[in-house]
Amino acid sequence: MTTVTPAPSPVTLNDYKPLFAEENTWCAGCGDFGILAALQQALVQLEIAPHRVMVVSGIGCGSKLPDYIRCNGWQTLHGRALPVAQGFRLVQHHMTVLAVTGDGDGLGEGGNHWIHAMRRNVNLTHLVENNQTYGLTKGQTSPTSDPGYISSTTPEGNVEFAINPISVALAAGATFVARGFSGSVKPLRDLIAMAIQHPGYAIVDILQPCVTWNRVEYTYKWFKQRVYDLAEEHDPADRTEAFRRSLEWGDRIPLGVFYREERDTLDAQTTAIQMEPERPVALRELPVSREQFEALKTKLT
Amino acid sequence: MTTVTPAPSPVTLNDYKPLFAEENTWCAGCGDFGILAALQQALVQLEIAPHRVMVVSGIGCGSKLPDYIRCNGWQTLHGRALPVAQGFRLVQHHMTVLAVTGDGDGLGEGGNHWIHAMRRNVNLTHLVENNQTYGLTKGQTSPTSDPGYISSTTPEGNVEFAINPISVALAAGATFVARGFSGSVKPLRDLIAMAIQHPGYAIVDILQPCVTWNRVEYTYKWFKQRVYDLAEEHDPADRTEAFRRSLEWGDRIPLGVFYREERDTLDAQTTAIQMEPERPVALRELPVSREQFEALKTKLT
Amino acid sequence: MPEVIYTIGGAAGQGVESSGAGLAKAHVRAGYHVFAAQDYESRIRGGHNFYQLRASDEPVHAHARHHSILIALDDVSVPQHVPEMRAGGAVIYDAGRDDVDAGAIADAGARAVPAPLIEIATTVGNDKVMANTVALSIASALTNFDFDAIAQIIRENFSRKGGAAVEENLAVARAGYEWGAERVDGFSHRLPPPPAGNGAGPSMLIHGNQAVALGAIAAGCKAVSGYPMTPWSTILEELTGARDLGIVVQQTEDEIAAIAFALGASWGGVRALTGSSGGGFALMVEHLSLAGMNEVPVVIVEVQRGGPATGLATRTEQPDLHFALHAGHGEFPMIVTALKDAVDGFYRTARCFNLAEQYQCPVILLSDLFTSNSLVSVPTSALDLEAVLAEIDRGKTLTYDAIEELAEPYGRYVFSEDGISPRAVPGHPNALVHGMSDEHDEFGGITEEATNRIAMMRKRMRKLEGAHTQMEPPTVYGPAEAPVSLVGWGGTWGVLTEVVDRSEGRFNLIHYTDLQPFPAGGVEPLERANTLVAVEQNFTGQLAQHLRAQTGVEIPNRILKYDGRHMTPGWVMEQLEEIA
Amino acid sequence: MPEVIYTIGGAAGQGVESSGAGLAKAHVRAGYHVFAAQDYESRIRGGHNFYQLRASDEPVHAHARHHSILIALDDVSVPQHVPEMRAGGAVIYDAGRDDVDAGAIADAGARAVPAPLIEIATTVGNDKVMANTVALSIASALTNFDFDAIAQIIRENFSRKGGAAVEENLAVARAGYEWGAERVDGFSHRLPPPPAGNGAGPSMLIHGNQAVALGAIAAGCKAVSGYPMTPWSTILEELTGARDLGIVVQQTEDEIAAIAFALGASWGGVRALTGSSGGGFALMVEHLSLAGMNEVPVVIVEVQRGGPATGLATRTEQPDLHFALHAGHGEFPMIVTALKDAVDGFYRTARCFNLAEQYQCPVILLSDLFTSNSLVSVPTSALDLEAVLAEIDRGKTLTYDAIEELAEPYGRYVFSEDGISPRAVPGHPNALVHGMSDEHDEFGGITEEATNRIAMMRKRMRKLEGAHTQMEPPTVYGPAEAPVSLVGWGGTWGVLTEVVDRSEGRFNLIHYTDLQPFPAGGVEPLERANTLVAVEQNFTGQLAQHLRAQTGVEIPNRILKYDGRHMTPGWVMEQLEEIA
Ligand SMILES: Cc1ncc(C[n+]2csc(CCOP(=O)(O)OP(=O)(O)O)c2C)c(N)n1
Ligand SMILES: Cc1ncc(C[n+]2csc(CCOP(=O)(O)OP(=O)(O)O)c2C)c(N)n1
Ligand code: SF4
Ligand code: SF4
Ligand SMILES: [Mg+2]
Ligand SMILES: [Mg+2]
Repeated sequence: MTTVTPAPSPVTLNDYKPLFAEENTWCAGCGDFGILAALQQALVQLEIAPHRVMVVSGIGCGSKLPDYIRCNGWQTLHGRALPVAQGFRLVQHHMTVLAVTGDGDGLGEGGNHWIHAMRRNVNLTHLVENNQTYGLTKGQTSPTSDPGYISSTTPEGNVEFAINPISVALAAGATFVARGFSGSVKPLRDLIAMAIQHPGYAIVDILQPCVTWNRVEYTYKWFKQRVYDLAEEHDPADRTEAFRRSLEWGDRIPLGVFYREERDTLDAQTTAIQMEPERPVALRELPVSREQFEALKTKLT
Repeated sequence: MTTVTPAPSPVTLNDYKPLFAEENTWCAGCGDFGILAALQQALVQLEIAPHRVMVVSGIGCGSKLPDYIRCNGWQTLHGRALPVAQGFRLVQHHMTVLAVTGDGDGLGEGGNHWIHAMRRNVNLTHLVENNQTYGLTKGQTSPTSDPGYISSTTPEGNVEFAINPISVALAAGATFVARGFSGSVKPLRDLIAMAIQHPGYAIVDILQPCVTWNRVEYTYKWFKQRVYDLAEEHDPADRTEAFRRSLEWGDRIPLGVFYREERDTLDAQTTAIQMEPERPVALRELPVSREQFEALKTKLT
Repeated sequence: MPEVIYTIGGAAGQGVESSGAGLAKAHVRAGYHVFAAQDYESRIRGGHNFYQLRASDEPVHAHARHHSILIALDDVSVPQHVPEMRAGGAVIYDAGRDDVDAGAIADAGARAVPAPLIEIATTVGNDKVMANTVALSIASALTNFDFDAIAQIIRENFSRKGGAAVEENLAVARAGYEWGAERVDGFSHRLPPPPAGNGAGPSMLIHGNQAVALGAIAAGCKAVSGYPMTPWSTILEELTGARDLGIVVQQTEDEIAAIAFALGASWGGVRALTGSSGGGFALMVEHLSLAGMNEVPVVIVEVQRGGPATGLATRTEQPDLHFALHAGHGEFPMIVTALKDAVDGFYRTARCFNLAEQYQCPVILLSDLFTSNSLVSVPTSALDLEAVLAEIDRGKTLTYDAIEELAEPYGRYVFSEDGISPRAVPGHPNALVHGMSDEHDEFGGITEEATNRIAMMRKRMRKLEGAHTQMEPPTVYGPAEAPVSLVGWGGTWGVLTEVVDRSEGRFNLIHYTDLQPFPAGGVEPLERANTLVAVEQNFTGQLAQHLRAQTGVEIPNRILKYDGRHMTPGWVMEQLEEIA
Repeated sequence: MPEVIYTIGGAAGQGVESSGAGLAKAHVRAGYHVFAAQDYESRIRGGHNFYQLRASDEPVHAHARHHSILIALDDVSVPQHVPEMRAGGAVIYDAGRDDVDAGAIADAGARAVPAPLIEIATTVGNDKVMANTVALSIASALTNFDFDAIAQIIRENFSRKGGAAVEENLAVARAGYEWGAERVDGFSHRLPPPPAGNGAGPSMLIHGNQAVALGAIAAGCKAVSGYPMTPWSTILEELTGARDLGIVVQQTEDEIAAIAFALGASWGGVRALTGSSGGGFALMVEHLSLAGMNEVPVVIVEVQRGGPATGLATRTEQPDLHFALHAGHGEFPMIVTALKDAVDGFYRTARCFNLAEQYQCPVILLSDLFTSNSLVSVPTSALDLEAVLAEIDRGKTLTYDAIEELAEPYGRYVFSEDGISPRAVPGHPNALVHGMSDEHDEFGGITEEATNRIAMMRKRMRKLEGAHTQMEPPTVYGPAEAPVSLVGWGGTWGVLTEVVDRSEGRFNLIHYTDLQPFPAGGVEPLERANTLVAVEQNFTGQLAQHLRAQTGVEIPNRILKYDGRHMTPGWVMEQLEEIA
């Protein structure tokens, strides 16, 4: 019953092009295009077929991504991609699961799910399309907007301290913590590929220019002048050092893997999954056996 | 109109004893008693009169605290003490505002409010009654329960990584971060007093034995054998060092102030408050002036 | 109905619940019908709790505010419960206490039984914690309950502490029983012999939440997510105990995550359940709308308690009917049903999973605190796995075998006559499962186009027409021509049927379980009735309002209880006297 | 009613909205009555948006699906809107385009006006972004609109870019106007002269959300908290712009925090407002129950949009009536009211604050996307601050002066005949303000005691009796004896009154605004009516259902629109022909 027709092999970029060509609604030049391309390329590079992939998103410009990639996908509610993705993963633990969220979406509205997903270490990849603004609702200040950001809700400039997704991820127990830039697709592709391969919760905070609402700073040019690659200077096994690096922002902005650790995933510790690890829960028979059920009742006699 | 009868002076502990003696419903020996005592003593030590104090709590054993102290107080909803307290503070910025939450309450259900309150730096004191369990609902695993904790929802032991309130607070931008122990009331009193005096969001994570549900570890004895005072070994101006210290847990558990920083509070940056800082918004006249209103309409002509 | 009502009163932490549970189990084992209800406060220690146990030779389905025997472990029990004593009942308390007003007991027409509880516990045994055991044994002797049944439970409960503990407890119990047996003279509340027919098979003692959990297990539920909240928590805890049956159980950070996890799991292809009580359910309502839009089956159990806000956290009420019926923004199909009692809860839960998958929509199961934690004895055969399995219907769920056969490109939301589109389990190359929570086309892609929007709204809402045909009309219990018809819903079934039984033909009951879509046949019993009286455990008479909206029938009389205490048959009868 | 309808169609980012707004403002300045509606998609760039402007010498309150002049900036405009052209209308587009089917325009009975938009923009000016200005000027010439009014707006809009920019734009506009003026021959859609009486005072162009914001400001609201969500966001943004009036405005991390902030601020003593659209409102409902329990005044604006889930994020609907009426777990008093249009929204918002403080409970104000963002011209005098100030009533709010006089120990929840207890502003030694969200006694302390519970439930719910007397009965518009009565609510007021106006006595309108508690006098107009037809912007006819529940009257006919497009008078007339 669970034989699956093998995927077309080798997997090509074309396999990830939407079948029913939805018109793409992103603004020309939007950083989301780079993220989409990097994700598609990473999946091809890892030779994962589209039907083995599930992309769950929230609501926002970036969260329209599932409409632009051909694989299983669900755009859910603003802020809720992570818990939906986790629920899915637990019953389909053979699939590659991605949660794709905006900064407002994933770290604002969905902030609680985020900190708890990290400590829970569910095996999925979390891509944060971090454009430091609420793009789809017209550029209001987001939790990652830097102080001074001017918008309709902060006409004199934002006064709140910005969330630093890297520092918080390190504190909350994420086991793979990286930052990419949508303007450099290849390194981003490689980071996403590493994140997918990481056993456990992996976050890639992706700096993403919003060409419509964020025109002063955080442009492609602004970022290109500042980003540098951590790889050579930093040992991703050291959590405290990673924290120190995470505080770097401004003239120099580090990209790459800040931290990586192997810790048991939630899959690995979930009884139901481990009873029959070779068959995802969703593909098992529905009913319990008569004996099992009678035993439960007997406990109550 | 806003003359306020002066408070009875000097302020004594008796002023903080509930007027309509509610019966205390905490279990005998509960760590919440120590927290209540430390808070009352801190307020007396700072000579703050009860009517100048507002205590907002969530729901849980510890969140019944407002019923046991004589001052302004509101027990709200599970997880929601922080946003209620912030809203209150902004219109009553002369009052001493405390948010009192459980670990499940403040860091589980209310986790999103927590991370955003920290970056917003509203001037209030957050006491976390951290008993590492859901006391009031009968001892289920909480976000701060260590791996291995056995409860009705984790009969084979908790498998999730515990939230470390200190690390997360450091990452999210809290400006005063401390840990106390309800079994040592005097040092706790002093920490709470410092937190109240700190201009900005101040968190005191309070290790609190739950004598009913947490009987194996995290008892008074267990803690007493492990806790030590940070003060002499640590410079609270160094965020990265504070992060390193926050990771210490097990044989040695640091108490005291991990981190302290002065940053503009939200009050200080809120236009409405700063227009007339000597008079809280709640005590100002209700209506706008005719001129102000006509000006708004003229913008639309 | 000859019955004995035992009530044990004491502070939280004094062992009220465990004593009561032991006594109840002993009576079930001995072949009696049992109903046991708990009354407790929102605190972990102290306060006043009580446990009430009715034992009879006929089925019992409600609790009562009367006591044949009161075991008073704290100082609140006597003043609070003595006025409720049945004539000739007995009040057992430790002889060493000086706070008990024996005169008041006599005035209430009951017998004061100061007993050497601590003395026996500390002399025959050597720990005063056994005082409860002494009291139970004395009570058993008074009611003529068989000592062997008590002994059997003691053996079971203490076996893991070793033989010495068993023997010590047995000795204490025996001493208590003997002390009591010497004092039965003139005591009239004696148990009849256990009913003979009840020996057909073993019986169990089960509460509503356990029944719901068993129903979910029987129906093949494979994913459960939730956050603790009284009185829902024990469903989560019972199912946690069943993880070794292959059920993924996840405690989440909050209720929003709880329902989101369930929807994710359902999208993954399994039957998923979540739940809470009112306040936690309130946090889930945005996701009901998501489940409606993206046609994701899910079962949500809402175990009601006293509101609003934190309200009466450990007390019962039915205040969330309207909220549940209309929960969620926008318009989408949703099914709402309420359970009557534990046995009904078992089958109804299983049915909820079928409905959820058949109509690919959220299904809300309403329960209430009283039903969730009161225990009733039922034969184990009453919860029949085979009956559930025979009914399992996953609707248009496409497992891989079916997907293998797909000829056309798969679209998750293809239009169909009944509004239901085949739902593929993801992971197969022939069917990529794609859906967006914006309005979407047949393939799940976003579109704002008006014609598609209209067609999609109609498609989704059309599912209610199918569901409508499966909804159960109200049950009419009692004589069809009764001059007065009570109208109730959900967990008041036990009480109200007992009222009808006692009424000698004066009342019948029109009882609703399926509430949305409103069942065909939902109005006729109302129209046929003489005088209608709505009886609800809330302030505003929500069922009555719902019936008016659905049927136009107005119910002029209301008996409403909203003090957090469950209604008793006696109380309802009294209220009815005033009306009818 | 001689009127001209301009429609500008183009992609997001092509300046459709700013062009339309300029043209609308110019017409208002010139003394016309204007109504302008926007239609846009849930995306930031691209797609097809349009802006429609009706200008007339009589008041206009609705949009239409007809166009006197269509300015087609993108390739969707012609195929989509040409079939809707009024006879003899004109379609203006750039002469350089080859995708426009002039034949189709002629077939629709309209005139194709290929115009040198880009040519003039780049030769007279030197930037093709001015093509829109050219098009607007040509349109103005065709309709005989005064060039000076256009020129004035151009001066204002470009003054901050410097004199050269102003001159360049003026030159371009003048060239366009002249080009158009040469082609007016035989064009019949000409503006009448502006109405004389309309010069009594300046008029403004205002949308529903601005009116709500102004109402809140006038009422003395001092705390606003919210999270962005279409179509609520502009209320938050308008109020952000008013922080220098002493209003604390806070963007929060989510909608749960938004309402919690508002409740905290209200507890602090100020008038507080929050709001959202359906999905965000769904996250607030647990706090409605808290506000109900602890008797905290708060105003929640729910600006409805197309659901369910993310639904039609930028399109209109009225799908949340039932949800709002029954939102929150447990039972508590709550007031629900819906605004009719911008002017009504101004006064109604202010009234919400009075009701919230008088009854110390949550008040929900329902609006909808269409009303929230369509612009209407009104004299500035129509929004009268003095009238609002004269009505301000803080109920039993105790400021420090009153607290100073308190003789007895203060209890926040003392029992009273009307159910309302004096509410002290905290900070004064004579009144510590203490409340618990568990059931509590008169001093706010937790108690589970049954008698107190019953009294507290009655006290809280009794407030609805007072509120009930203040609720407005439905407005009956049009001839009392009309053979057909339309039944509507909220933001469809403008459209439906226009239908009545056009119907020559065949229809009247029974229009509801106050929905809960249900107003006295709510049933009589229904009973007096001949044929009833509910007209709603949703799928299930929620008002009709609500009326049946409240009054027993069933409305047999329904005109329902749920495609996200607002109904137009013409469409409603068409539907009515089929029924009546
Ligand atoms: C519960 C809820 N609140 C608010 C919204 C409105 N909303 C839609 S997108 C969005 C912000 C998106 O910002 P972000 O997540 O950063 O994504 P971006 O558009 O920048 O990619 C908001 C607030 C919503 N859909 N649901
Ligand atoms: C929305 C909501 N969810 C769940 C609950 C149930 N609840 C009450 S107290 C509590 C846990 C309390 O744990 P914690 O916050 O750690 O406080 P403690 O009792 O340990 O002091 C829970 C889950 C609730 N009241 N409201
Ligand atoms: S608004 Fe910004 S984030 Fe959204 S699509 Fe445009 S550029 Fe991208
Ligand atoms: S259960 Fe634990 S936390 Fe709650 S009162 Fe008892 S000891 Fe304290
Ligand atoms: Mg963003
Ligand atoms: Mg706790």
